[in-house]
Amino acid sequence: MTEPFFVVAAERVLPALLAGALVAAAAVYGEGYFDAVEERRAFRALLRVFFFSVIGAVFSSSWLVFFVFVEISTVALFLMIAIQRRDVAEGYLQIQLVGASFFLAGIAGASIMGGALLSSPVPRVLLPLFILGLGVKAALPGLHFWLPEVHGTAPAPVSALLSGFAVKLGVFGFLAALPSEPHSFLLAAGAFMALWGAFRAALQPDVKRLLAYSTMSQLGYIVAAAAAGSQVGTAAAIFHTAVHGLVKGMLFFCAGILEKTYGTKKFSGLGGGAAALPWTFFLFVFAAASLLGLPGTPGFASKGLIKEALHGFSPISLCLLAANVGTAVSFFKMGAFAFGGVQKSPRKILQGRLRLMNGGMLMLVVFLLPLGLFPGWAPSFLGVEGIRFYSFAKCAESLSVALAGALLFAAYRKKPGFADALLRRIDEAGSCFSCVSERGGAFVRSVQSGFLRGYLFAAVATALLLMLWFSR
Amino acid sequence: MAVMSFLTVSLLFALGLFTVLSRRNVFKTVIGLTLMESAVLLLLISWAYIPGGSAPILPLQGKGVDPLPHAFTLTAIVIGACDIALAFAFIMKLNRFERSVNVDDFRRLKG
Amino acid sequence: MSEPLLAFLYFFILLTAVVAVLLDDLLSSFISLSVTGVLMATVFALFRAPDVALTQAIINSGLVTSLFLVAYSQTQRTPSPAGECRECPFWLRWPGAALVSSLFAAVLFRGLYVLSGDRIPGSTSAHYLSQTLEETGALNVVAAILLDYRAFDTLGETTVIFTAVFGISLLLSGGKYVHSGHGLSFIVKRGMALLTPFILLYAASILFLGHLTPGGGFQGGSVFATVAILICVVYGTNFEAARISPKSKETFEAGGAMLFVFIGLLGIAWGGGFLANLSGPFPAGTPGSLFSGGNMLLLNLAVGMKVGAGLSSIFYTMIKILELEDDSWPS
Amino acid sequence: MTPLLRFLGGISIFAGVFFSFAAVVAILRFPDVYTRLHGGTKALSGGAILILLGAMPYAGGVAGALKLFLIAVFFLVSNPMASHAIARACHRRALANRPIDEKRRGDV
Repeated sequence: MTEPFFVVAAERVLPALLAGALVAAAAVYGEGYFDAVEERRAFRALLRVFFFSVIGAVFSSSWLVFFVFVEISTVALFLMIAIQRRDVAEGYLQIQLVGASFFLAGIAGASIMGGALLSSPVPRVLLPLFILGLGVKAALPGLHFWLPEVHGTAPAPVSALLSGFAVKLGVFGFLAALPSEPHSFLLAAGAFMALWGAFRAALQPDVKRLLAYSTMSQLGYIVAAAAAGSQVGTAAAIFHTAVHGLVKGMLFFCAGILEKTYGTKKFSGLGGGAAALPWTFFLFVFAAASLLGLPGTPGFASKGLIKEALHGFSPISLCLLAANVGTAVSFFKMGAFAFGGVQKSPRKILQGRLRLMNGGMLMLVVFLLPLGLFPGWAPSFLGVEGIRFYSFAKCAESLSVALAGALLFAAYRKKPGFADALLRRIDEAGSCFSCVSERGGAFVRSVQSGFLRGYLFAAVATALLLMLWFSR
Repeated sequence: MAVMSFLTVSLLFALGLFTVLSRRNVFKTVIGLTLMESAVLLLLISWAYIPGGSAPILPLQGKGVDPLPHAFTLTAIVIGACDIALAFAFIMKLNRFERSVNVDDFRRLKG
Repeated sequence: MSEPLLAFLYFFILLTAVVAVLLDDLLSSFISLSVTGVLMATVFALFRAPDVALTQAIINSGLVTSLFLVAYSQTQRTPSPAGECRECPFWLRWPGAALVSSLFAAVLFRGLYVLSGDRIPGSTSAHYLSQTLEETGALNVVAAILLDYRAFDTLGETTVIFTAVFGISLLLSGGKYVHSGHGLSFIVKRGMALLTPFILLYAASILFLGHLTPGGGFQGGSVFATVAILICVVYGTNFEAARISPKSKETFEAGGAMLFVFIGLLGIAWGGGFLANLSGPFPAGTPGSLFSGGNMLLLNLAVGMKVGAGLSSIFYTMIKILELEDDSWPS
Repeated sequence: MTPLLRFLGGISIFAGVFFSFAAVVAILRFPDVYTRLHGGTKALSGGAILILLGAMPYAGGVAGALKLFLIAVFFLVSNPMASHAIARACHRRALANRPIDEKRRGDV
């Protein structure tokens, strides 16, 4: 009986809804964001391709179908990034293809050993391949160097989709691949990602890179929750994926608006946004609050669920708490530099376009509000009942974290010199992303000699050698 | 007898491959392709021959030769002719653009 | 089937092929290629494959060479230097290519050598040889396979021809056809007028007796195409266009395809399958007579119309490019 | 009766082969186009027709012989036409080497 390509299950509907919300908001936002008509038209078309591939990936039943649709979404994203920045897009594609090859190798192994269905966990010996392949997608530490570069330079709606959903596909792969007992390596990786991402975000000079690193840290939360291996853990991971997707989408939209009004992404060029863009500032405050997990916002509910899932692993949840402080610092920084401070000269963008962009952010808020006000709804949908979200201890804890973040930011503001020096050293060492893609591109170009006969020669020669090797 | 046919087939095919690989002129590539195709035809027909068999036209004198490869070869020849006709059309069009028949000059699609 | 004769033919096939490859002058290399084609046709005949020999002789050595001559005369070639380029990397010049192709030949021969056991005909061909008369009423087993057992493949094949014609006219369209060649001298024109009816008769005999004697739709159609080509060359394209206008060629081609599909649908209408022959509405007729073999005669006609019109319009499209004003063809 | 015919057939086939051989030598030895062309046609009209006529008694019965005879007649008619056309083309090319023709055709 040929098993069906697609299967609908509870834990897949929520991500699909998230994808739908993000794509709808991005569509509205994209209309206002792109200046040239062709860019807008290209973005519209590619958005639909992305949505098609994502829905296919989410509801896929076997690993191969999942792989195919994930790769289609990668290509769609590559083209979307290439609308404005071709070199970064090429780098992104090459890195993702490397990851995909590991992932495909894993799938091949899995299908040989049986268990190619997405529902059945992957045999243990293949887990490293899956982790490597999906890790590139989900930006695990060590494989994350492309994330800030790509998210930082991609157009705002595209990076919203990228960190809102595309990165999460890797997490879904983990959820399907991990056996249902805690996976120590991923737990550690998740915690490390959360801490590293949060504090690197705080040091970034550029709004989008800040958001990119904070995506990495939130991913750490999700990976840690997924690695918990319990039913609650999976539910927490998916719930936080949804919340983070929507919130990060809003934040990237807001970064796009700032970029359009002030013409630059750098904090040095930003300032006085509250006066110039009152609506955007209000939406930013809501998004930032939700990401910090202040009570009443969906972030609070999802982070609470994650703490619930990581009940047994106290060191991990402590790291996540510290990471939360780092996130608080970075968002206070973004708020203060971008929206507060001295008023820089904003360029007048057409009122209609601003309304469109704000409309995009507003749509996401509409999806976020029910998640925040009825925190129990999503976990119950995912099969986890009876979680007490609102207890005095939890509220106090989250508020104290926000307070600590504010104090830390105030201290950092007094002497910024120390942070900038630290930042520069880390940056050079960490991501020599561009040099990797340059060398890769140059090698590929040199191999393509353009001699049609050369390609034929290579093909025939390799086929012969393979045949001889196999038939010896 | 069969060994001789197989030897000719492999030599003919290798000759076609050699032409396509080494010659720069596009017409020579077409010649190479034709040689390769005729090598395949020869293989099919020589493989279909049964010693002592007669042509597959009823009433058979003695046992008939295997008619199935003949049908395939017939189709192959006709389709091969269509390919080559299309190849010539491409060559004429390419020549109109590139003013040369040197296969290494057609590099517009190079990455 | 004498061994030395076959060895002799094989030797000359390889010799002419090598000549075709190594000569730098294109015209003579293509002529030696057509000689290879003719020798191949004789080998096929010796291997008791008359149908294939006929097709090979007509199409591979006849039509392909004429198409080449048109393409060759149309392309302006800067005097291309020697066969292969100096500055190409090593493995693109002849030593590298020779190495790979000889390795390929060795591997291929080793593979084939394993096959050279005693040849037992498969059950399907035994079935074809024994059952053809009852099941299809045709004498020519190969034609029965092509037009009855595997008629659907033949339909596919005719679509291949259609796409080729379609592609070529698409590629070479455009440009205003101003003047046409005046054809050859008076003697050739009169001689051609004498010969054409006989060639047409020959083509018709191949076409209509396709299911009895070696021949069939493809061979008959291509002989018809050869007649059209000869008229094109001998009398000039305008004369040919006046006699067999491109419009009528299209209708012939489309008509052939439609007839084929219509016959297939008739089979369904009668309750048999698509392209059903004797189980459909077609009488078996007395074997050996013209109207035996159910719908094979009509199918042969359909295929003949299609192949004839198709190949001649391919030639017509290509040769018309020759007679354009110099740069009216949008490059 | 047939052995006599077969014997005569053998002789004519041998003559045909000799004609073909002569034609090959002609093509190699003759200096310019027209003489080589004349030699070449001998191969077909001389050699092929003689071989066909010689093969008639060996063909299957009268029907086969008739077919061979028809082919010989076809050669007899078409071959002179072809060589005439080639000769005329060479002649026109040699005299009328108008530039237009050269540009259109390009060099060979």
